[in-house]
Amino acid sequence: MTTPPAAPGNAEPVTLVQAVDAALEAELAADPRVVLLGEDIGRMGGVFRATAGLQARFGESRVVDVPACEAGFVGAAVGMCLAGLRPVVELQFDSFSYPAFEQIVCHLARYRWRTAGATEMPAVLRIPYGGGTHAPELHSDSPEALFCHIPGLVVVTPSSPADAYSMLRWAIRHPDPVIFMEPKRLYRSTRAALPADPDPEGLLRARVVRPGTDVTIVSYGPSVPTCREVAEMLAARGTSAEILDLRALWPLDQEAILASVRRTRRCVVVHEAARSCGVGAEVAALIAEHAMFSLDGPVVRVAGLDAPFPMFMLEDLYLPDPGRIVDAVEEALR
Amino acid sequence: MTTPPAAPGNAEPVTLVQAVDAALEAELAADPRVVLLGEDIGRMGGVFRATAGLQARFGESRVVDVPACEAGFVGAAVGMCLAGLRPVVELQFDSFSYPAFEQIVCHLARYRWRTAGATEMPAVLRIPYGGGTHAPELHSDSPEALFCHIPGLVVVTPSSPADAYSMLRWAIRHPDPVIFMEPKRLYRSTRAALPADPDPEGLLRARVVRPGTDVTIVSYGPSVPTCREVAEMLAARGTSAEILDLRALWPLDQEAILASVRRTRRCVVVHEAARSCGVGAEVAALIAEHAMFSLDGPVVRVAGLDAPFPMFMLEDLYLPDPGRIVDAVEEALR
Amino acid sequence: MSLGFRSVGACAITRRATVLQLRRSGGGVARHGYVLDVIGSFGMGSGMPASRRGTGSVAVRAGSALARRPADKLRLWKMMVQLRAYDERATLLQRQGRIGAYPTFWGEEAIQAAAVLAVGDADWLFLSYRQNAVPVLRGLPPEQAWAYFRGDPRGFFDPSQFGCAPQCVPLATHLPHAVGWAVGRRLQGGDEVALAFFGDGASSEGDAHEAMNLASVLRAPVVFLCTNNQWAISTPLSRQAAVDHLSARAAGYGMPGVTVDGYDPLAVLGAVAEAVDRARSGGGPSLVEASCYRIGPHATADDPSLYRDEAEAALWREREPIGRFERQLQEEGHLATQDIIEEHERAASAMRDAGHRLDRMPVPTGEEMTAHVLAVPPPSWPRSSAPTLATAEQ
Amino acid sequence: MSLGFRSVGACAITRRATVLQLRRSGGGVARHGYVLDVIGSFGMGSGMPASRRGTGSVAVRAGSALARRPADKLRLWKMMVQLRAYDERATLLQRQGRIGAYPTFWGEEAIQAAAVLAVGDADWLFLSYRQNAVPVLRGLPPEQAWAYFRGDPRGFFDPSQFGCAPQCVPLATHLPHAVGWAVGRRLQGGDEVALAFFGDGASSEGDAHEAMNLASVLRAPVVFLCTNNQWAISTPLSRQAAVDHLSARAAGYGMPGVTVDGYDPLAVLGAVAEAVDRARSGGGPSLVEASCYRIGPHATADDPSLYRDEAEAALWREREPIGRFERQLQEEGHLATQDIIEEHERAASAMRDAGHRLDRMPVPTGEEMTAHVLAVPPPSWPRSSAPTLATAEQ
Ligand SMILES: Cc1ncc(C[n+]2csc(CCOP(=O)(O)OP(=O)(O)O)c2C)c(N)n1
Ligand SMILES: Cc1ncc(C[n+]2csc(CCOP(=O)(O)OP(=O)(O)O)c2C)c(N)n1
Ligand SMILES: [Mg+2]
Ligand SMILES: [Mg+2]
Repeated sequence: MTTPPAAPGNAEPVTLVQAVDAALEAELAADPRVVLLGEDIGRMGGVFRATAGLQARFGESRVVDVPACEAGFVGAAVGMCLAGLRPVVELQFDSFSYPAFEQIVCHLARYRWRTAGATEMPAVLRIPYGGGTHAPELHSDSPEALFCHIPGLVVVTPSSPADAYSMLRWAIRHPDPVIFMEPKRLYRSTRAALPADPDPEGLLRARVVRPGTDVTIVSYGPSVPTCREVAEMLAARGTSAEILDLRALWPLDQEAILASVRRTRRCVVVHEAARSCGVGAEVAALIAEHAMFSLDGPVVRVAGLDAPFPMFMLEDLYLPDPGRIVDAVEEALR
Repeated sequence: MTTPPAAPGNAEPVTLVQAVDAALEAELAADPRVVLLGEDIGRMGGVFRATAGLQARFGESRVVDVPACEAGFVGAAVGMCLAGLRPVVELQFDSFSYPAFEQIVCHLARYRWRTAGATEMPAVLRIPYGGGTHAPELHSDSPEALFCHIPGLVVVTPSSPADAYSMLRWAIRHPDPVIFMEPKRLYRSTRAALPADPDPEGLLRARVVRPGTDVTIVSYGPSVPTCREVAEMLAARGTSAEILDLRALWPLDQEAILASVRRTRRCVVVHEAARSCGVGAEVAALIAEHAMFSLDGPVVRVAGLDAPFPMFMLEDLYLPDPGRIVDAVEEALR
Repeated sequence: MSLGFRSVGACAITRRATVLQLRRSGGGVARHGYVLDVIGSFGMGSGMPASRRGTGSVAVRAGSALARRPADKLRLWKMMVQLRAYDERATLLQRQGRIGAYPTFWGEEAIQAAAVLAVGDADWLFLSYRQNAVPVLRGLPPEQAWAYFRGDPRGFFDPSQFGCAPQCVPLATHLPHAVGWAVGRRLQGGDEVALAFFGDGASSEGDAHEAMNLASVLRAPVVFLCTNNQWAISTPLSRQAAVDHLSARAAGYGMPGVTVDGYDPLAVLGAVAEAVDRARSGGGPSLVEASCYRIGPHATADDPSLYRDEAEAALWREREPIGRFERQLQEEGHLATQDIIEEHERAASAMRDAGHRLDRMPVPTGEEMTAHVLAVPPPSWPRSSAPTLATAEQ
Repeated sequence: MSLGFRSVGACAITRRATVLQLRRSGGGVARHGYVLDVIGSFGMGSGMPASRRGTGSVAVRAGSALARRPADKLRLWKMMVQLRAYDERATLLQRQGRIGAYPTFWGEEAIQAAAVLAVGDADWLFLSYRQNAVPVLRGLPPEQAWAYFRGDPRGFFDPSQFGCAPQCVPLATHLPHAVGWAVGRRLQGGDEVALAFFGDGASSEGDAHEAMNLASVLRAPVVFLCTNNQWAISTPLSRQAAVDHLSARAAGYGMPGVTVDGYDPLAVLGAVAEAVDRARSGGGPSLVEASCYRIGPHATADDPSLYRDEAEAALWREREPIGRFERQLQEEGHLATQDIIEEHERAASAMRDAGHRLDRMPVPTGEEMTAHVLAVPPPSWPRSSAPTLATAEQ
């Protein structure tokens, strides 16, 4: 009924949200145990069209529209895992993961442990997150650090269509619960060809987006393109910045982070989530514990404010922008 | 019907949970807008007896037993704030804050902001937390870092009866929402006299539990007595440890932390919550950003595992114990 | 400029078996329009699945029993016209890029206006996003309501000034607020009632249940008003609940539940007024379901043709409440055609002016991101100098 | 050693007006004990507040209609005796400090045993903490169930081995699991049914609502079995809900709801079996409420005298299901006094042996804290060498 999702290996470049759709389609086709659950994901194809065409192809019992009850359907996904399925749940927006928080923390994250490994929870929770889309209140949150603090969850986020495709396919096949944070600001910002043959091993490793020698800028998801932009600006001024895209927020690719900062001896961490106890704090703490004496400058964080994500007229002031990142790099280089 | 709560200024030493009861009683008596809400807080006086005797004295409409609906009654507390009351909510155990998470994040923390400052949310959520009590599954969590990551909340935790009393009275009078984390392991571990005249200004500042010169051990809540024990052990070996009790987890007393570590040049952070993106990460990140070059050793974190709080036969292995803390201090001193 | 209203001239109701069944009351010329079938009777009727049996217990109210004084009727009508003008202007502002995505409530004016009229001045209203114009009925300048949709914190207002909680984005989460507010007022000796709007989609959320149960246990003076417009974005009622009428939930809380025709302002007014009276006099909470159909898209960004037959929506559009109420008022001799035209023009022009004022509102500053988060900001924050933004004053 | 049972010898029921009203069926000697009053009749009766009106629509089932084959009855009785022996041994183990706090279910054996008998072997049971012995009825060694209360991860088991989800600590949160499991099995071509236990306290949680609504929309084969024992720790039913019978909630989901006497095993069996049949044959979910009274404390650490009149509990203790069922089986000629004594002794001694095996279980190692958290632990974790702890084998 809608634009057919891009096929894997198709040379046609696709957007990040189309890559999500294509990954879902590929896994639905590959494994009858894969089931999608979510509000408005069926006929409508999701508010972002990330599931466009899937119910038409796979039917109402594999692409399941659910009532507005996030705890209920995340809980149902836990039950589906018990029944041997591999549910992929769409939470419509970042903030609508909060009503499902108890189910995520108490069950999704602990069921394997609670059954001494006898039960797998191969569910994926897809959460479109972050700001920059002129969205209403509570549609621009970045809750990823909350999930990183919850033992038993894997938390990942792509920053490109190719990664979105490969990482989502990987996540659906992964035996542990994966919180799959989708940077909604990047849903339609660029197009790229989908990888024919994604490397499953590498997907939990940080990716060097751009190599550099003077400073390491650690980031992920929606801030990665901004950091790349900053790297260009810095290059013009003669500073060589290495951009590291974490991809996995839990577990962190500690080796990659430490290796890079030991080389560049400077580090800036960039994300749009609130600063306190964010992923940036964990990266800085990792460095403070294991690489402090390799550094020639402070670890500087560029983050959202410790204030609610603002009404959208102000969001550009809230989001880490090139200016703030450049300032931070200067601070780190001092 | 039960033991009368200790009166303020009473020389009789009381336990931490009695101090909570006394603080609630004092505020209920002082301000008719103070209302208590919670499961089993009335006749029974709460599962920990933290509200013993209060319904008998203040009646059923000020000490309100509620059905088992954490989102519902935390939401009701938000509504009570709108009506000009000052609700104090007991969440029976740490993990039972999770069902109220959406209400806390979306409303309690944001209502003042959402009404451009016209509305105050002077609610207190009392959350008994942490392990070490041989409790059933999901009765030993330490979710404080989650709340520190949520803009709009003040997060505090006492580590002694005197602080519990003063800080709770302060929290109830504070105009912003306060997450009041009560270290349940310490509820009955010691007794102390209640301060006649608590200093409201100092309560958001870190407290030097024991001054020292060789290493700063930053901790809070249930781990503070363990750290004090460690300090004795270290003193016997000739190492002088300064113990800092944070008291406020958000906002952090940045000045106190930085001043202490700049002096001792070594730092260990101790808490029992999971390590990743915990309060320890924030403390370490603060140091990595502002005091890195004052340090002569890595910032070492002693924390819970990134694993669910274990079944209680294993909890002593999970909890930061003197041995692990001493090891960390040695690491920091290397 | 169009007159800004799309009242339906002829009473061209086709009897249809879809989503919500309406029929003429008494078989003659409809006075107050349409009353819902007694639910038990069509619940048991032809072709209804067995699972629908549960709805038999739902009480039903006939709109015709609830005539009011002409002055009240005219007031009600004017409020509806004002809401319509606001909604149509807002939709236009969105199309012109002057505000962001906007959730139209076109067709739900009867429910909103009647509810506001049914409560007292000191009673509070708890709103979902789709009741964003309700504070305007209580004095909030329309441009301030629109500022919200422009992503401007000046859209925030002081709830106590208008007796309206701010529109609530996470579904059903404001229902516990209504309960707490009502209990809180009672504790302070007040006799105020809280009225909380929510939708059919919101009814599936845990918070809706917890709030209704908590209210019933505490006998809180709350009216739960469900706008059952049959759709939650793309999700039809049949995928939201296994009952046709959400008022069937009331019995499970030991509270009265009633379903009324949401396009009949007097029916809504009567049901809500009765529930408000009961709440105020200590009779506890009630659930009123106003059945209707979401005639417009979910919001301006939504394309309903992706998921529903827009011909169905078109049929429902003919049943919209304003034209029907005007016909009725004309038949009763309270209103002339000229009055109708003038009132719509007056309302439309007031909204046009408000739109101009919106354009002249200054851009907010970055300070406002942190200014009002905490009464006592931490020492590390820059102190804000911005004053409270209670209302937009130009 | 006591025989380990406290069956009540004489049928000394006093008619009382408190919490749950019971009366003799037919006025003569009770055969199957007691049936609940038709709820509508006492709901409307003397002194009931108006808010209770809503309960009039609750269906009622008479236990007497549900006689079964003698073999089934004896099996049911033996299961109840086994549960009693487990529960009393567990209470003893707790007093002796061999396990930690323990939530006794003394008096709820009829509900648990009947439910297990009513489902098929492939059906799954979703449990709250108070059904901790239910997996034992399906083969879990009692010492493994107790290991859980000793704080030993060896108390964890493989759900698929026993068709039982692990006991769930956060109230009502396992109800959505039952729905997802049932839908998932159906999707894979199975015809299994999920049966989920929950309490009157749990019924107030949002998850209970979301699960029941979701199940009804998806027509999931789920039986929601509410043990309404009138207490949630110290909170009486009157403070938990404004209805006397939680089965009144069913109508709001378009599902059948029924209340049975939870002390009458055949009544529970009949109601649950009917609901299971309906679920299996595509008729969707049901809500069965088993009314009873929490005779014991909430858990061993609880002192109910703080919040309730224990004389009331003592009266209910006389109505406990095992003695009553034994009397009935004796009257029907299926059981002799000697059989009763022997069965209780056998069960008690099996549990005593299990207690000894518990004492011999090795202490768990620290590795088990991380061993089973993730199938793919991060590289920074020490790989665990511990095998899966599916069952405790000694
Ligand atoms: C907790 C939560 N989950 C999901 C959403 C996304 N969402 C916005 S509107 C909507 C549908 C609501 O439908 P209904 O309650 O019937 O109100 P209506 O839009 O018809 O006025 C959904 C699912 C939300 N706002 N909050
Ligand atoms: C979400 C949640 N909130 C609170 C608790 C604490 N709690 C444990 S048992 C209980 C009462 C439950 O009563 P009920 O559902 O009637 O079950 P019963 O104990 O009578 O078997 C409460 C409030 C909990 N376990 N989970
Ligand atoms: Mg709707
Ligand atoms: Mg109970």
